[in-house]
Amino acid sequence: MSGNPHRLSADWTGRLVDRSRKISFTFDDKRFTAHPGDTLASALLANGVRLVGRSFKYHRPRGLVGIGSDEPNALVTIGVGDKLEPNLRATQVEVYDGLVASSQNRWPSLETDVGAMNSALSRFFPAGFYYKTFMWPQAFWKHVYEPVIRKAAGLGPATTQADPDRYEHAHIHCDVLVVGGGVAGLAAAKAASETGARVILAEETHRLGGSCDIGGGKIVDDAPLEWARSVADDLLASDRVTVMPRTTVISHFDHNYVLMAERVADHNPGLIAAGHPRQRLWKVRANEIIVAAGALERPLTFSDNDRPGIMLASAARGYAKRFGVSPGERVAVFTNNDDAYRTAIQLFEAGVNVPRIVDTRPGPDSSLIDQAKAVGLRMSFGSGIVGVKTVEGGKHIDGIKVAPVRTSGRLGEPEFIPCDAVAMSGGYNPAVHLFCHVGGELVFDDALQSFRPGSTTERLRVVGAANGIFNVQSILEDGFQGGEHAARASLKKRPAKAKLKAPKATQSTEGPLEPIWFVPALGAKNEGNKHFLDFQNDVTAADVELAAREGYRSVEHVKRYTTLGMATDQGKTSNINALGILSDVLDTPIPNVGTTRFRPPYTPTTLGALVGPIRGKLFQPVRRTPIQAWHEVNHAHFEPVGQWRRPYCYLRDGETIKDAVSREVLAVRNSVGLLDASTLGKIEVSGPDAAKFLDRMYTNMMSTLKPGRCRYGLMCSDQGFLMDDGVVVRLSEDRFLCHTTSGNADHIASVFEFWHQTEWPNWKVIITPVTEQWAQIAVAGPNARELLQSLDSDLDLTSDAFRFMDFKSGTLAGMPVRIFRISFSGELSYEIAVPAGYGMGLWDALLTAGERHGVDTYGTEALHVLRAEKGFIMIGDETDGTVTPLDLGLSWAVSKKKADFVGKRALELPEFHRPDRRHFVGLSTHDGNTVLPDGAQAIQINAERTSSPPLGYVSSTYFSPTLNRSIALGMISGGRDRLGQTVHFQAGERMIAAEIVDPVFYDKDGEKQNV
Amino acid sequence: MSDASNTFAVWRSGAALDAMQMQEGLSVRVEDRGDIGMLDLRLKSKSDIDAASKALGFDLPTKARTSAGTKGIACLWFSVDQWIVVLPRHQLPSVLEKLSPSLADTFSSIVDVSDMRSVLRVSGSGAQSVLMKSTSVDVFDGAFAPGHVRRVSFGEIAAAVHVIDETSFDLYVFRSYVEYALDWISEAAAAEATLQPFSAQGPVAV
Amino acid sequence: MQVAQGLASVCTEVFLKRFTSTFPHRKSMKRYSVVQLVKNAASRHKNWDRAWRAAEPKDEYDVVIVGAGGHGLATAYYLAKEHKLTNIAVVEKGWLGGGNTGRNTTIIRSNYLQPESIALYELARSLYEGLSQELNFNIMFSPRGLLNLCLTEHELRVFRRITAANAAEGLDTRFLSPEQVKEIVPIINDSPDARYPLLGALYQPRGGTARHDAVAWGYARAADALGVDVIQNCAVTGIDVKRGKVTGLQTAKGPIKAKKIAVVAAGHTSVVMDMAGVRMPLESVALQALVSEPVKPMIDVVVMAGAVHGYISQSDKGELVIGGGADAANNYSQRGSWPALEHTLTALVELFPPISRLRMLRQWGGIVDMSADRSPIIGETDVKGLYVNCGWGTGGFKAIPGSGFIFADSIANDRPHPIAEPFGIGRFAAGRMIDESTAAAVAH
Amino acid sequence: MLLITCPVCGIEGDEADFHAGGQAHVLRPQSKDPSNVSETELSEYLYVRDNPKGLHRELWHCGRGCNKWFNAERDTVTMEFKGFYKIGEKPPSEKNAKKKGGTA
Ligand SMILES: Cc1cc2nc3c(=O)[nH]c(=O)nc-3n(C[C@H](O)[C@H](O)[C@H](O)COP(=O)(O)OP(=O)(O)OC[C@H]3O[C@@H](n4cnc5c(N)ncnc54)[C@H](O)[C@@H]3O)c2cc1C
Ligand SMILES: NC(=O)c1ccc[n+]([C@@H]2O[C@H](COP(=O)([O-])OP(=O)(O)OC[C@H]3O[C@@H](n4cnc5c(N)ncnc54)[C@H](O)[C@@H]3O)[C@@H](O)[C@H]2O)c1
Ligand SMILES: Cc1cc2nc3c(=O)[nH]c(=O)nc-3n(C[C@H](O)[C@H](O)[C@H](O)COP(=O)(O)O)c2cc1C
Ligand SMILES: [Zn+2]
Repeated sequence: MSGNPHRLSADWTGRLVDRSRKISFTFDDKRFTAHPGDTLASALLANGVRLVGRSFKYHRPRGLVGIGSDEPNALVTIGVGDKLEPNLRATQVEVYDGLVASSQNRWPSLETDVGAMNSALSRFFPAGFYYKTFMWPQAFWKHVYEPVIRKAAGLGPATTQADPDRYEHAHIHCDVLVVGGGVAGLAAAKAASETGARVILAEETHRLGGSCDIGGGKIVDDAPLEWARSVADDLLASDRVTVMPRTTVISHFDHNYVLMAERVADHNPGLIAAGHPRQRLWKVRANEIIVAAGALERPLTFSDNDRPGIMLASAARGYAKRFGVSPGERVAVFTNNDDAYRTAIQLFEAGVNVPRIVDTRPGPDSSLIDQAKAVGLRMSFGSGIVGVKTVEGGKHIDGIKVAPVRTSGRLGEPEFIPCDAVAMSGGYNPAVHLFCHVGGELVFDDALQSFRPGSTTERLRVVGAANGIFNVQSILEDGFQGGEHAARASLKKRPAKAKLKAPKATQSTEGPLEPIWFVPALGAKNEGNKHFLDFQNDVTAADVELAAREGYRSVEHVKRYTTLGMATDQGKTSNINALGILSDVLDTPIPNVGTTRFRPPYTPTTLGALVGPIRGKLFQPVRRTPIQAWHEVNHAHFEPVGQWRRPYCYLRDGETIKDAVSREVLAVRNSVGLLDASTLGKIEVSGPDAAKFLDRMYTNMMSTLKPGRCRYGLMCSDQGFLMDDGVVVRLSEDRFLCHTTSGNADHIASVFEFWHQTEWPNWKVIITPVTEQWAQIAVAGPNARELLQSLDSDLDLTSDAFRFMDFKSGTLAGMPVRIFRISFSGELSYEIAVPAGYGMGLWDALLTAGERHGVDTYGTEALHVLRAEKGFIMIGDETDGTVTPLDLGLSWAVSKKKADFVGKRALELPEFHRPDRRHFVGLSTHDGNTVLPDGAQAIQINAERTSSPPLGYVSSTYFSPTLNRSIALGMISGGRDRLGQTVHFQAGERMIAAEIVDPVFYDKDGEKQNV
Repeated sequence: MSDASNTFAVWRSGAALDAMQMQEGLSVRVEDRGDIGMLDLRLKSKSDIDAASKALGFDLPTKARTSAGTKGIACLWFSVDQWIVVLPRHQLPSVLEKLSPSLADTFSSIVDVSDMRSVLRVSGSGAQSVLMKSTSVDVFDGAFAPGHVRRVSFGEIAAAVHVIDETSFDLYVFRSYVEYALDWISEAAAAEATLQPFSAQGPVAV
Repeated sequence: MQVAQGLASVCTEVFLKRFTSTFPHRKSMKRYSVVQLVKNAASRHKNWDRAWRAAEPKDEYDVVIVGAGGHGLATAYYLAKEHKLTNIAVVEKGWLGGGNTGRNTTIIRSNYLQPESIALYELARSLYEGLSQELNFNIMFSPRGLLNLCLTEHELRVFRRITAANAAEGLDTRFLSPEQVKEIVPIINDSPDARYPLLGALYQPRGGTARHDAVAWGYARAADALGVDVIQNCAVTGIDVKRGKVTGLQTAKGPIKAKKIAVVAAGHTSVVMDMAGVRMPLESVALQALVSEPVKPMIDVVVMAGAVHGYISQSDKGELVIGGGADAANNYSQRGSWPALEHTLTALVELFPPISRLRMLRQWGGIVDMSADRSPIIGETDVKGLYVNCGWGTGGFKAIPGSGFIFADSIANDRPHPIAEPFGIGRFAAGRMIDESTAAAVAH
Repeated sequence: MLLITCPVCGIEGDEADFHAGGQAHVLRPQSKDPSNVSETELSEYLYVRDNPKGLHRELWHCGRGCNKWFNAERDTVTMEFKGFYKIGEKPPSEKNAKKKGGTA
């Protein structure tokens, strides 16, 4: 046979493919031809490729089972290099010219797979076998067993390159979201929009109509597809409706928040080149949701039911009708229900040989069966497939053995029926997944032998086959009613009697199905270990039985012990069959056995789409100060601080980071330096009760602060731990400006609001965060005053007029400024705030004016060194959420006069006054050239190294360029009482001795900052 | 204004924005509204609201998420006790001169926050689409009409949206985030990917 | 529609009849071994013992443990094994191991900061090393190494402090350079232009993972073999207290008398303790997680990135196992939710760009019990005979063997085990918090 | 993603636009009488929480709206909000209980 051996004759062109055009694709490096409209599955089938993959555990050869997103077997890898994408279902991949596909989970090739040995050894790998072995010797798990298992597991390969494609997020709201574009969904969308609602109709595939093209029957007087077409046209033309094809509703979350994944360009890479994203994640908030997701057909559980060529009956006729492809030349049908007769009839009409319909029911009777009889199809009732004959190591089937199954459970005489494919049907399961994501309760439907939706607290209803209704007339009515009711509920219209009428439909009536969870097989095959339930994960009936027998009796235990339903299809087709078996094993009805939990997403969803645009430069914003551009041009080496990126230091030619930091420190100590302090948090607190309020917020007394003065303040949590520090400025009688650390700016503002609104709501306080209004520049160093004095100003900067801790506002270099004479470096220092728009101007002006002093700019690391030399604490270094102001020797800043402040009561706990608490101290290494490592642990003098907790640790450590020796700060148990003692620190192999000293290393009397 | 206003201008229309305006293939145009002044107004009583309205010459919007204004001065509702007055920067002193005395000795607050935020005017056929990709608001809600003000999460940042007309809105972002906002918009405004839900659509296979 | 009553049940019976020895009541547990496996293969797996009995409650026990999660089962096991108590029950409202133990991302490490934590978690980690052999159940402890990525200067200092604190306790944790990190995880984004350039990592070579379900099952099976009754589908609905002392409990399967009661109910601890009138410093909230589809090996170690809130490892089956943050508000819903996961995924795709083209397979939540200082609470309460072990929050899987060991010791000996002592519930009133959240205090 | 309505400004939005503040109506004993707070009272206030499985009264902050804190009643199992109310107001369930009592 040449070309496409399984394409049907010209009358059956396949309604979705364009046979007049050809495109080509490769599968495992072999080139094939397809037609536009083909899926990879239909194209492979058309080309006679039956073997498309290997199973997870036993590497059994596998072919197509389904036709949609429930496909368990046909997983392929699409693309190469940075576009490589594993584990796609061939049934969903739309073929485009040049598509590159490969099979997975095989080595060296799909045809000859070494892993297939596992299949021969499958008896040694029952459910849970790995829990029982691989334990000896102890070290072997990590070094021998696990690496082998890991390599063997894992389906397809992942790319190692970054994803070149773009993804989007979009938000949308609607009155009614309809999930699924089958007859039920179309009816619901039509009714909802005609009732006046804004409607979204999302459909997973690229087309509307769902399975109505293979469901038979008539709507009004036409094929259901014609009705679907006309409704679709109306919906598409309406400006109240948005129809989204190739869009899977993946997740339903609380309060009708829904995620939908739209595959925008997967079917046509040209769209990406044209500027479209590859996929788009829709975030929907729907007032009402209608799930019309249809039903999923389940396989029958017979021995060797996983062989290539054995597929679901609805899929078999779907391939014929939609793609003009036959699953085989001789296709037997195996069923426990009437729907599969449609497959037999339609295949027969398409010219395919249907040698037998094997029906487990002893004497079924319905019009469909009559139709089948009428066209001359042969049936075996009360029979099952009791054996499958394969060739080429199980890659193709050659025929089936069919035998009557007697009421005793015994088999009658088997008959061999040659065939190369089997279409099987075990009935349908309503697609209840989305209904269950937010706690929807299921009920068991005896007629369907499946679960269907019960009650939910969400505004969500289920219609059509998803609701367990399979007859077209009833589906239409269910859809219309659901749509109208949902629309009325959303629009808050009165739930009057439904006005809209569903059109009349007819469909052959079906007889009842027979629940059959295990089809006996010939001889030894009855062990159940070839009766596959979960195809992808190779879980068999025997595994389920074994699990239950070993005590894993909860359905959730069975799932986890056997891995049933845990594969990429999440057991869409197989779970109910397993429940049936479990129910029999435990002798408990299925509803009591229950089902495992349904979880989002409905189908696996690309992480790229979930992340959307939030990557690369859009991943977590970088905040920029008004002076940021200057830092960038001037070789700042940055460090992330909160969302800011602050200069750590500025690198000059040939300098190391260390050099640069020391240069910057010395510039401040010897002349003058500039720091961009714009990131500091700034909060204005005003109102008649502002002072009273800040007395509560800070441990210090703020109400005694005079207007025009600054005070260093501490803030604790009510647990007593130090949370933040900063300078508070009293701008005027009833207006304060609170500075916070950069990383805490937003947090402290909201903490203020929280206390104000929830604890003291009647106090007259107004809190205005103004961080971004101001650029702030620290001018620090002995020449700071001179530098400022060289600029035009209306302010008297002389030391008597502008004292340490004074605040003044005025103009400087023609700019409106607020100047705070505060110091975090211990030098003469001013912090100058200007409206942010002037930030760069002021920076420039200061740089220019400072030229004659050799002004330098300094970054956060120099800032750290400078403050450490002065023994100032740094929030986050000296604090870690367990440290109190008392520990830090800051009790002078903890008011004893105030009756209450946040943290006061807790600070009175005896625990915080224990003499062995860790105190903030200086650490002076005996050898001044040795810098203590960050975080080094202090060990008791003379003591043997024991496991007893260390005395404390190094919290900050630097080489001080000013003092030309190392300095360190640390938290040492009872430290303040140990001044002068020596402690030791482990640094790698070395022990470093250091003396416990006062934390202030430089200018102990504070003369420098007071000049 | 002082000589430094130049510097101000230089920074405001930073390089990022120039690049943005030049970028081809976007469904929107983005302009920095430039030299505008902003006042953060906190009023706690009806009488103060009336006094402020009188001083400004129009009624402050008291309905949530609306705006009001006259002759270049707009007032955006931000909270039950907070408004942002937006005006040309050069008018700021004169407006303050009127406003401040009218609220003297009341429990209220006026803070000049002119430099705190950047205001971007986003306009063009893709404006609505940009909002859909950037915020969780219902842009098809009838309330989301010209004059509407809404604080939002815009991409990964906090912002406020002031709807100007069907195809444009002003975006208020803290100034440290403006580059991020521009980068975000240029990603969201890819012209080919403009979203137009709830309008007549092309064919979909059946 | 009526159901055709045909061959259904008969057919399965045929299948079931093949297995002659259904549900044997076992006297002594058969050890799992390769030999057993081969033997059983020969007999078509008809003779495997039950892993545990389907126990029903007796009238009275010396100790009743509430909650058959890892911690509860381990406690029972060590009570039986180390303290020779045999009249013990573990009562479980659902199926054993169905709580957080059965839904966690399985990270095991002991590189904590505070010495009290290090002692506890390292005891647990070291017990994990030999646990498969101890329990005769392969719990697949995989000390594949664990990286805490360092992405900010602040973290750099904190991690150095942890390295030193760990060294002081004799733990092997190291600080790695970005180059060393890249070598261990080649797909990591080490671009200097990254939003958070990689500064290195804290590395614990013997940190890793274990199979979550197997830990619960292994302890259950071993405890059962020592005579412990593991009673499933038996929710506790009341705790009887007389004169300040426990006397028994009310359950879905009737009243049970008990000399001591140990509540190990994770997210439900507040609810159960409330039955005895004890109020807890706990909040329950769903912690989110997800797995990707399985792929061939791409990440060989466990990676955590606190600064951007993401952590990831790859299971032996091939899924990427990804932990997200917790929901914003208290709940008992176990539902999957979105905001926390989106946040985590953006971080992980930024750190490991190639995972962008993989797909999320499933997401879920587990109700974790967050204590006020985020450290566990272990010990007796003000009600005599009422013990509690909870507050493990987002990180108690790694502690199971250690926690069970010291908790059993504390219960059996009526005094806190030295490692448990600092974790007593009294620490809150006293202000003696054990706080590991230094990284939360980022500031300048 | 919970859907929340702020009782202060009336905005309805995603949970992500709000900030959860934990249990509402927790009494801070210091605010009443700072000089007389026992260690037990202190730790009850600071650490102990109702943490109910069922109806929970909790604080939320309208972060992308009016910047005000407010209260809500929510079922922690089904996640349904039963009502939103301003700081200082009575929980709706209490009000309803009263109403019922009154009419009976
Ligand atoms: C998503 C997620 C990821 C995590 N990741 C990690 C990780 O990587 N590393 C780590 O170390 N930890 C992790 N943890 C935390 C860890 O899972 C838990 O701390 C640990 O499993 C707690 O064990 P447990 O035995 O205390 O609780 P559980 O395993 O939850 O067991 C408690 C049991 O009590 C039962 N119970 C409750 N109420 C009653 C009642 N009234 N009557 C009877 N029984 C009752 C429950 O049904 C449950 O089975 C994670 C948790 C989650 C949810
Ligand atoms: N036993 C039977 O006779 C039987 C059984 C099942 C179905 N049917 C036939 O099936 C049809 C049922 O109509 P229906 O409309 O209820 O179902 P349908 O199967 O026709 O349509 C469901 C649609 O929902 C889509 N869908 C499913 N999950 C989705 C998701 N998460 N997101 C987006 N889209 C999703 C599917 O792609 C499909 O197009 C009828 O034509 C009926 O005749 C018959
Ligand atoms: C480490 C780990 C790996 C998992 N791997 C899978 C998997 O491969 N397939 C799957 O369907 N679920 C997997 N899950 C998720 C479980 O199916 C389940 O969702 C989770 O344990 C929570 O239980 P629940 O969903 O029944 O509430 C995994 C869970 C964990 C903790
Ligand atoms: Zn509000």
